[in-house]
Amino acid sequence: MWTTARLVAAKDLRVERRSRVVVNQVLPFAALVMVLFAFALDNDTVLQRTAPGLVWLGTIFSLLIVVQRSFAIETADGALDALRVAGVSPPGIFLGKSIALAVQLLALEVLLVALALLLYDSSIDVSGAVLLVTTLVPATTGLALVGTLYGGLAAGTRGRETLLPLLLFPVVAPVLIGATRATEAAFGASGAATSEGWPWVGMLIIYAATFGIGGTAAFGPLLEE
Amino acid sequence: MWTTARLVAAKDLRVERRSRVVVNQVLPFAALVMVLFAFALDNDTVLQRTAPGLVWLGTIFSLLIVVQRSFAIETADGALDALRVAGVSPPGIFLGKSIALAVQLLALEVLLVALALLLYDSSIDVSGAVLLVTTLVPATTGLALVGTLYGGLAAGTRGRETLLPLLLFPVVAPVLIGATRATEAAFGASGAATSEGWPWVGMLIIYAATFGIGGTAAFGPLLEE
Amino acid sequence: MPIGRGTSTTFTRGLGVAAVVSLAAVALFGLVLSPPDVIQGESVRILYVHVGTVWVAYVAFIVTAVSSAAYLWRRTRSLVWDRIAGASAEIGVLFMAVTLFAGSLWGRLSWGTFWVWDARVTTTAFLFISYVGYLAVRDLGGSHEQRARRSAVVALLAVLEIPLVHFSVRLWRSVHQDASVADRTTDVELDGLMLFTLALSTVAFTLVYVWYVLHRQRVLAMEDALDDKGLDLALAERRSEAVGQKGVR
Amino acid sequence: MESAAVSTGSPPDSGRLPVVELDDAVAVLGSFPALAGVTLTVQAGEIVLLRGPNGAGKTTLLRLCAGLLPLARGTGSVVGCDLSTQRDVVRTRVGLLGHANGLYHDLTVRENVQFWGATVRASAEEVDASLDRLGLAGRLADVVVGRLSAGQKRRTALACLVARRARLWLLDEPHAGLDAAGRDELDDTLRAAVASGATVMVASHELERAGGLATRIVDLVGGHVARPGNEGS
Amino acid sequence: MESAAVSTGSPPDSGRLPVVELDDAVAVLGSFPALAGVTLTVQAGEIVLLRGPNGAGKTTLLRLCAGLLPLARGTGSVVGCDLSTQRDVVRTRVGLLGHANGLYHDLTVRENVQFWGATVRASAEEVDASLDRLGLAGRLADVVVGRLSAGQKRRTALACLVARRARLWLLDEPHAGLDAAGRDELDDTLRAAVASGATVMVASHELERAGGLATRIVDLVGGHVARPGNEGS
Ligand code: HEM
Ligand SMILES: Nc1ncnc2c1ncn2[C@@H]1O[C@H](COP(=O)(O)OP(=O)(O)OP(=O)(O)O)[C@@H](O)[C@H]1O
Ligand SMILES: Nc1ncnc2c1ncn2[C@@H]1O[C@H](COP(=O)(O)OP(=O)(O)OP(=O)(O)O)[C@@H](O)[C@H]1O
Ligand SMILES: [Mg+2]
Ligand SMILES: [Mg+2]
Repeated sequence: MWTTARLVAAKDLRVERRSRVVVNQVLPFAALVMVLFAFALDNDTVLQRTAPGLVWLGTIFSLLIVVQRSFAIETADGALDALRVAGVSPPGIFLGKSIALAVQLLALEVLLVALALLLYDSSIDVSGAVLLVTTLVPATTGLALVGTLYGGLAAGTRGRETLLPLLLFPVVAPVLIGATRATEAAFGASGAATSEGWPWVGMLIIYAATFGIGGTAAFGPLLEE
Repeated sequence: MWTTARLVAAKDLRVERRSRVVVNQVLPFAALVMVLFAFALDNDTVLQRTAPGLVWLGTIFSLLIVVQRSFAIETADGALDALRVAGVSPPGIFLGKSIALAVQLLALEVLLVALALLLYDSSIDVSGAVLLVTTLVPATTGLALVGTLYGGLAAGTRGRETLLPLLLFPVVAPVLIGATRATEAAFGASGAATSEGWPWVGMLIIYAATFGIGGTAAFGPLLEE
Repeated sequence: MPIGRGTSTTFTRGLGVAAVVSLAAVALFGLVLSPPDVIQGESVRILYVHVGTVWVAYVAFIVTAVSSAAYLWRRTRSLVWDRIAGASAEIGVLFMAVTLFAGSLWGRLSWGTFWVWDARVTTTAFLFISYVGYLAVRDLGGSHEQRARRSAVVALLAVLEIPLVHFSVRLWRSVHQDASVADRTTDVELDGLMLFTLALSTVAFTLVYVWYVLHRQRVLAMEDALDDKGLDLALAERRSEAVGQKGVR
Repeated sequence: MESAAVSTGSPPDSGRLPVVELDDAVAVLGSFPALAGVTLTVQAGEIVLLRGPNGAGKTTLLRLCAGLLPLARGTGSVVGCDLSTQRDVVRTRVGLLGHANGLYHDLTVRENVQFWGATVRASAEEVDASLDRLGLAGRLADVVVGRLSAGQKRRTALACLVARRARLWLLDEPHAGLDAAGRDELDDTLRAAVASGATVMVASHELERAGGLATRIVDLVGGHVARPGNEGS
Repeated sequence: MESAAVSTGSPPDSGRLPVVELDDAVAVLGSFPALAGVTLTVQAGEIVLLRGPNGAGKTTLLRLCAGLLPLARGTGSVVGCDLSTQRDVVRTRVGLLGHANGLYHDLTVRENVQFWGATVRASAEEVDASLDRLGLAGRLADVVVGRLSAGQKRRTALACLVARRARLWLLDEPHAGLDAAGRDELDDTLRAAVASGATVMVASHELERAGGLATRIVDLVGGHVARPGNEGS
């Protein structure tokens, strides 16, 4: 299973290194999202208060694109069928694609956070930074796992673009809330204290664990059809 | 030219009626965007102030998806090449696809406005409603035209998903500004008077006209490549 | 432009010298001779870089648009126009970056933050992004004509954003009136020497601009020529590819 | 040897100007010269079979003739229009069937053919005729293309081409996926097209099929013409 | 008559259990019964050619045998696993080449073959061997698949299949797009596969080619077997 996972992850990341779609497309997209938000809201105090929320909104929008891309690779030329008959263990595929996804998301979030600190001139202290990093890891993992799971679910069906946002957004709402609150604490936005952040991190970890286990079990049946 | 335009528009709309991608995918997506905003910003006064901006942000995000979809139809099975050799007049294609796009966008905006009034309990009076409607038309036309133009430019190329947001977002900024201001006036958000809206409508009309003419002229050379 | 010869001529050499000298002069006047501003204090010295570069960047983008139009117009169609457009846009983007940089430094000093969502600041950012996109379109690959046609269209649309930037202060009910007020007041209260320095910096940057465009456009011409050279080799290889071989081996 | 092509390639009645005339034409994909100097003349009414190993440049040649690729070197004219200056005109006069079918998968077979027919103002009868030619008149006419089998898709693509009534037909492996019946229908279609004044260039590996039909066989190798072929060879 | 298939269909040495055994199998696409009761038995070491008009159900049959489609009616087993209950196991033992190539267009030819090879822990030598088999060893091995010609893509897909070393090979029009040389290489490949104990089912319209290779020809029409065919027919 883990060999498969490594194999698939390596493949996805190599495809990305070749096509540079995430780097050249999703990153600018996410950046523009942030700028546009700021533009539409055009009010500093609001922006500072909402910066954390915007970071995670940006992430989730990008997640949508990255997941679609991640399965477009498989369905473009019928490779998914090939995978399904190749006897590759579905859990392996699931974990592999999740890993690749997580790596790409992480790069994205770092950029967004940086932008938020710069553009919305939020500020952050050491303990905040620690909290922020510990937030990013479980949040990203969770998003990557959910994304892969529902991406796989949607991939087979005809109106996949139809399904994906519908399925994904409601499910990631907890991450949005949890990560936002934690980040607010880290940024000290709207007067939140750093300590307030940790419970949320706990929640994110539980979330990630749940989908890690659930997804690994459920992905096989999903690929069936 | 206009016969071609009617032909292409009819084709695109029929494809949409069959596949229902915009209705089933983009509409819920846009709706979710609005809801997510409400989540991320959870603060009524802020929401009311920013509702107009959010409506148009939602529209512009959806525009991106709809444009990509509109040209995915053409490139999926190489139909674009077929069109190019079929001797169909490029201006015809441009206008046709723009019309189809505008129709779909309009449906979208109506939904978003409705949601804004509902979710962010903004309010609107008669004169405001009139202003709003007169805003929607030129704004939508402008967006559809720009979207088609850049969609066509990106369609052939490899990193098309890369390019589209990069090119599109800066250029639609004026619409974002103008439409937002006009809508604010219509909603009477942040104490703007309805009368303040009309100059912006004028600007939107100029914008649409510019891209209508420019695009019709430029689309040929673009497809030529 | 045949390959082998350098891209500089006596004229461009003279131009280069003039540019360097005038830049030195700007430094002298800007940093030493010109007085501090009543409102801005010493930080006003940033103005000379900030505004000088912006205006030259505007000029660069307009040149790009004009030569793009010249390319699209059948009668004057020639890749020379395309190369000028490309070169001009490149340095335009460079100057715009400087404007943004100097501006945000200035912002730190006078507004206390690097970035505010002032209309002009933001629209400037958009203008900048647009031309980054323009450059991206230029190296999409494909034939030279393809590159020229695509990018020309983008250039003609992107240039429309300049008036937007210029009038943004009025267009946009900004929450940061103070910024654009600052813009105006400093304008008004520039004393003679400051005005002169501003003019001087504008001239200096213009010289740099012309110098760069002349060189760059020639370099581009050589690159295109080089592509054709490479094609000759590739052609020979391709034609020999097949002889006596079966299948695609 | 290419120059020879012009002479040997042209049929007796060289009075009319040729439909396709390429002189040392070069076409570049990315940085790769997929066509490395092709010299070829095709007269009106010919059915030229392009033959050659995978990667020889058949597809590239057809796309060049369709005006979809710029001419990197050399000169060429198609249906009387210059390939360097009038590619937009060329495009309006040729019909191309590539490796891809160029169909709208959400529309039915009939709707697809109607759309392409409409681009040349074809009447409803003509549309039905082209459907009938490719044996799509029955139940299939109203099935959504996305659900069809590979061969049925190919037939639909051919029907669209027929409905478009081009002067120069460029077909890239039209046999791919067609069953025996479909191949006969294809042959009839091409004969009918030539009879009505069209000219045809076919790239194919089905030599047994296409060979019988072709008035001339041109061998492409490594991006150039290895054997221009003579009339009726 | 289907029931007859079982008897006539099975080769003399009916001792070993068959690789494919379908009894009145029905498969539904959407609401359309693309397979309407197929009864068929394939013994180990056979090369079965599936023949039939467009839309007959060849692709559907192959996908059913690959475990990609559920069995709507009837019973069936492939490589000893029941199609109703053990489709996941079936999938791990067959290799399928569909109408689509199933390649990653952003990776090079070699990278694609390596990936599929790695799924069965194939060594570097085996990967090179499969590249060589399909004549992809040279310059092409390091070209990005997206840039290849149609036939070169098809070759790559075949190389990936070879690298996967399946027990049952299911090929859907493998000849499509291949040049003469490629078709010879394909024949050699299939013979070698059978020699190494694999079983092959090929759907194809290239009867001249595939016919010579096949040990048995099965005619599909309208979703059922018209003629199960006998050994060596
Ligand atoms: C990142 C921040 C900034 C950006 C992107 C920016 C951008 C621009 C642009 C594009 C112009 C040219 C306007 C035109 O003539 O069309 C300009 C001019 C000017 N800017 Fe800035 N600016 C920034 C910050 C500042 C700051 C902090 C100040 C001073 C407090 C300032 C003072 C001026 C002045 C005095 C002019 C010339 C007068 C005028 O044309 O309005 N700018 N700036
Ligand atoms: N960017 C590139 N780099 C290297 N080689 C390339 C590139 N683009 C195309 N090629 C090569 O150019 C050739 C394209 O030839 P073309 O598609 O016309 O072949 P074909 O004769 O149609 O072959 P087939 O019979 O397989 O369809 C192929 O050999 C391909 O490998
Ligand atoms: N949803 C549907 N509605 C109607 N008919 C359908 C639907 N889905 C599939 N079909 C039909 O089912 C058949 C599928 O057959 P299949 O693809 O197996 O044909 P095939 O033998 O592979 O043909 P080819 O030789 O063209 O590849 C086709 O006739 C197709 O029209
Ligand atoms: Mg080809
Ligand atoms: Mg089939």
